[in-house]
Amino acid sequence: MGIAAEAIKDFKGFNLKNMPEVEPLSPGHRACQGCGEILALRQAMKALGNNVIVCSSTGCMEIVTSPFPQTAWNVPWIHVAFENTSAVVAGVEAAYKAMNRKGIINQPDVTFLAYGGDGSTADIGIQALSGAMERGHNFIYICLDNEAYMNTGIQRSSSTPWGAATTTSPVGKKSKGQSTWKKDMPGIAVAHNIPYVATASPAFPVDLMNKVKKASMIPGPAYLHFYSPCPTGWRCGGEESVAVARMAVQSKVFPLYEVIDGQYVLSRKVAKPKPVADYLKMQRRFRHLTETDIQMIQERIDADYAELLKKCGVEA
Amino acid sequence: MAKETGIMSWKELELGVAVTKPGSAGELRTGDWRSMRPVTDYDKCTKCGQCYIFCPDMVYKKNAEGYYEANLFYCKGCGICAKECPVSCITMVQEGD
Amino acid sequence: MGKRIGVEVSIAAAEAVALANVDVIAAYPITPQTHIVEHLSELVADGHLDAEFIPVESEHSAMSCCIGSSAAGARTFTATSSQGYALMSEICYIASSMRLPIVMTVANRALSAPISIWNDHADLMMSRDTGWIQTIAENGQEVIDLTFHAFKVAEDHRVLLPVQVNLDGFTLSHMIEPMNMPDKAEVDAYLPPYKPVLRLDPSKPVTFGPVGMPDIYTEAKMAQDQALRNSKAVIIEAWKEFGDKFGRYYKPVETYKTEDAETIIISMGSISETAMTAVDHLRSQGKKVGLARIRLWRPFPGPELFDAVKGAKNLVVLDRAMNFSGGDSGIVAAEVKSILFDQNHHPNVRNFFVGLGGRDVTVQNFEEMVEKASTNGGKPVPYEIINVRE
Amino acid sequence: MVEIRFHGRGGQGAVTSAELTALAAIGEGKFAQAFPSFGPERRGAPVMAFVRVSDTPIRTREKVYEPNIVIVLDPTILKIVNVEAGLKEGGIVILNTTKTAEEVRKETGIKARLALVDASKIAVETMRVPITNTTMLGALLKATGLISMDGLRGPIEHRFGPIAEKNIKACTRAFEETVVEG
Repeated sequence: MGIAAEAIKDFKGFNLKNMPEVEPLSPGHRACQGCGEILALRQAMKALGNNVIVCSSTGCMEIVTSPFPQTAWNVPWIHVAFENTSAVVAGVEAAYKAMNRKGIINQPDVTFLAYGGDGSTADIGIQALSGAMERGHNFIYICLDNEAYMNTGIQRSSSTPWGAATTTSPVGKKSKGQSTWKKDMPGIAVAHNIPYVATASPAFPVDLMNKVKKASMIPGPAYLHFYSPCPTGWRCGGEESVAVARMAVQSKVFPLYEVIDGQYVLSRKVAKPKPVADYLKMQRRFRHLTETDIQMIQERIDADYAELLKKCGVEA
Repeated sequence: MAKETGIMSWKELELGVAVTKPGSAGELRTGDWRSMRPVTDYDKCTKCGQCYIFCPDMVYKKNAEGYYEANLFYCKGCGICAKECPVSCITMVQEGD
Repeated sequence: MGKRIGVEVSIAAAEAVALANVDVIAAYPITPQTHIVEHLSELVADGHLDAEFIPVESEHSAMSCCIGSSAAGARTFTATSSQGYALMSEICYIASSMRLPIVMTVANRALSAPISIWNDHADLMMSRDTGWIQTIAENGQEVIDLTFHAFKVAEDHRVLLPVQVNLDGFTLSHMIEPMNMPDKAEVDAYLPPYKPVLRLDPSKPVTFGPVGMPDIYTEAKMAQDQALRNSKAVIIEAWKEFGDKFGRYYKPVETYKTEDAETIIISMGSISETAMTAVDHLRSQGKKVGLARIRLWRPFPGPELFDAVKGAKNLVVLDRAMNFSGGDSGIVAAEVKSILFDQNHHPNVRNFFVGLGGRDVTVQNFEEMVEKASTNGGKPVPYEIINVRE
Repeated sequence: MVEIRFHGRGGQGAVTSAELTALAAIGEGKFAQAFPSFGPERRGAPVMAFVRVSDTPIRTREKVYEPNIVIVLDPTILKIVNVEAGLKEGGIVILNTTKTAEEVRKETGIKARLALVDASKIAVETMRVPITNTTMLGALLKATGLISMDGLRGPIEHRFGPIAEKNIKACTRAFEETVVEG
């Protein structure tokens, strides 16, 4: 049994009827109405509880939780810059390791969490993240993927899906929006041979919280990729956040899986997948796409999902 | 009061402008953002907890009988709870003047 | 008492950091700083130093790790140089703004392009306004002593700012020379364990690095500026205590034969020793020449420097980094002229750029500069680059 | 103050020679500096290293332009570098060579006093490697008396650990075999 499997073998899991009451992230934060990103972060924090140190990259989740003189954080939290949160958390983790060993403190059970958006994770911060994962620090990294730079006004990132309109991948006579396919960040994390990688969605809160809790129990780096709907940037109603997130899973656009000690495990098989078109039409960032475009996306999604099923050893 | 509003002398700042009162954002009435407000029909409610776990603003809290009550001090009126409620017991109603 | 050792100055710097019982080191190799972090990693590997050595993937991450570590409450060190400093500089501003007592050794080196691994003060001058306390060593002994002093000052609750100890790359970092390395007990008596005021601790949650809107940013910068200004008294006090304990006394500005000097050279770093030899030589010819050396660069010791040079008719001000202001003065000269203006004092100031990108600075160069300064009749002239080929 | 310039090829130990010389002097209570010529040279390229030794504190950071002593670790260097450049009046050039003083003068035009030793042979025979750094220090001892064998022992032991004895042996043998012009 690998170290991750060993660490989580007795884990029981959360259930909806009996959620922990703890809210390390307090209300009063300034996220948009219906923000799916802070919803995912809130669920994650509930799973982690209070014995945690949080390192935030620059982004929506930093700006909406920390305007001076208030903080929405009930746990220690630090923001330094955009691209370096993985390095900051590495420093915090190393400091705790050294100070515990030297008897300066006696706090061996603290969890170290770093989070950033998709721009922070897949673009500007990928080097620091890669370094921290490669060095094996004991931390959890959460990518809150809302598929563009939302904090600065909806610019494209390498995690923006093909065809999405953003302010720097606009639709025009010669453009259909984003011209590249979404970067496979979880795949990049897996390539670092870390003990735990998982994808999760706030539309499936128990699954998300279980994965966060497991990540905290496993020694070494854990990478979690959260689908984080942004009604403002995706141009859908605030009340739609959870529905879009659910549809993303049901249409195979955002499959839920874990990679435990390098072994892929499908979290839920999409038995009767909804058409990708149903997902796309919920968001006005895709409204310019033609049927041919959508068909091409559907084929790509089908192929990626088939590949994932193969990795998970599940029959199509 | 100065410390709550942030209008303060440089001499009053904590080291590096740190904030030493955890969760102090809880003082902010984000309910002011709302134009629609959720109303729960407890006759229909099954205490399933979906409204609680899907609320981005930690508005819902379980009461003594197990029902989830909305704290409108924070509710921004996004309507996720109404949309997600499996028995449609929450409705969004227009805020009055 | 310590013991007399002969060792490369970079190795001595690392040994001093180890004697300071540092908890976390995060560093990336860059010439000519590399030997410092190599030796620290050896000390950790051999069990001589109980610390976490984080071999980060960039200098940007080195400083970021240091911020995390220092904010967590650990005594934290890194070292860098040149391009490495340029890469981490974004985060250096944040370290001082967050009031984190990180100590960093900078083996000073020129900036690209063309790429030059050799010594000048381009990185020091680039970093001068990052809010860090900055001291500059003249020799290996000072590198050791300033390292202990750096931790002492940085962690003082009246200061709580990061400190950068500068040493000339190669000309000092790669020099083998005799030094006195203090005993562990002596260092422990001078440098108490670090006690953070605020730290990342789940039992007492603090939010570090919040958003500062326009109604507080000005106050934040005022508080930071005051902290740097107030640090000078503590810096001087810590040098006094160091002298009383170790017998080596330091000041923000060091003078050599300035009492009756008509011409005073103002310099920084290890070339000051060459300057002293030039002073001796010129004195033997009956020329009244002296030297003022800036050891504390930030906070800038304006009054101390003025006191040191106010008696001279001619000032030879050395700049060791090319700055592209389009004006008539290098950075050091501009600082010096600013003090003189404030004091309504008008000596003849000659500004020379020397030792760029490892160009050797010789005794003869100093003699030429002194000669030029004392014979141009006091009329203002723009800076001059020494030894530049036409 | 005595100033020394070492010539060698990258990887041959010119820098180590310079370091050991300074360390020996410091160990004997003197003041000394040792530093390489800070270039991008890699293994095989001609390199230099410098040493200053003095009874009083050394207060200069200039490069060494006018050495009292020049030491050449590799005989082939003589063909490509003017090793006598800047040598002070009365200075000495210490060479690793199989040749006689006359042959050397004829081939290189060196006018200064010479000290000669076949260091490569000694190094190979004693240590099985043609690395002449410690060997040439034996020649330095013999030719100048600037440092002592006792003073060198500590730095060599510290530097070479288990192979220190072989190095000391090579050094001692070079001391014996070096021919110094009167």
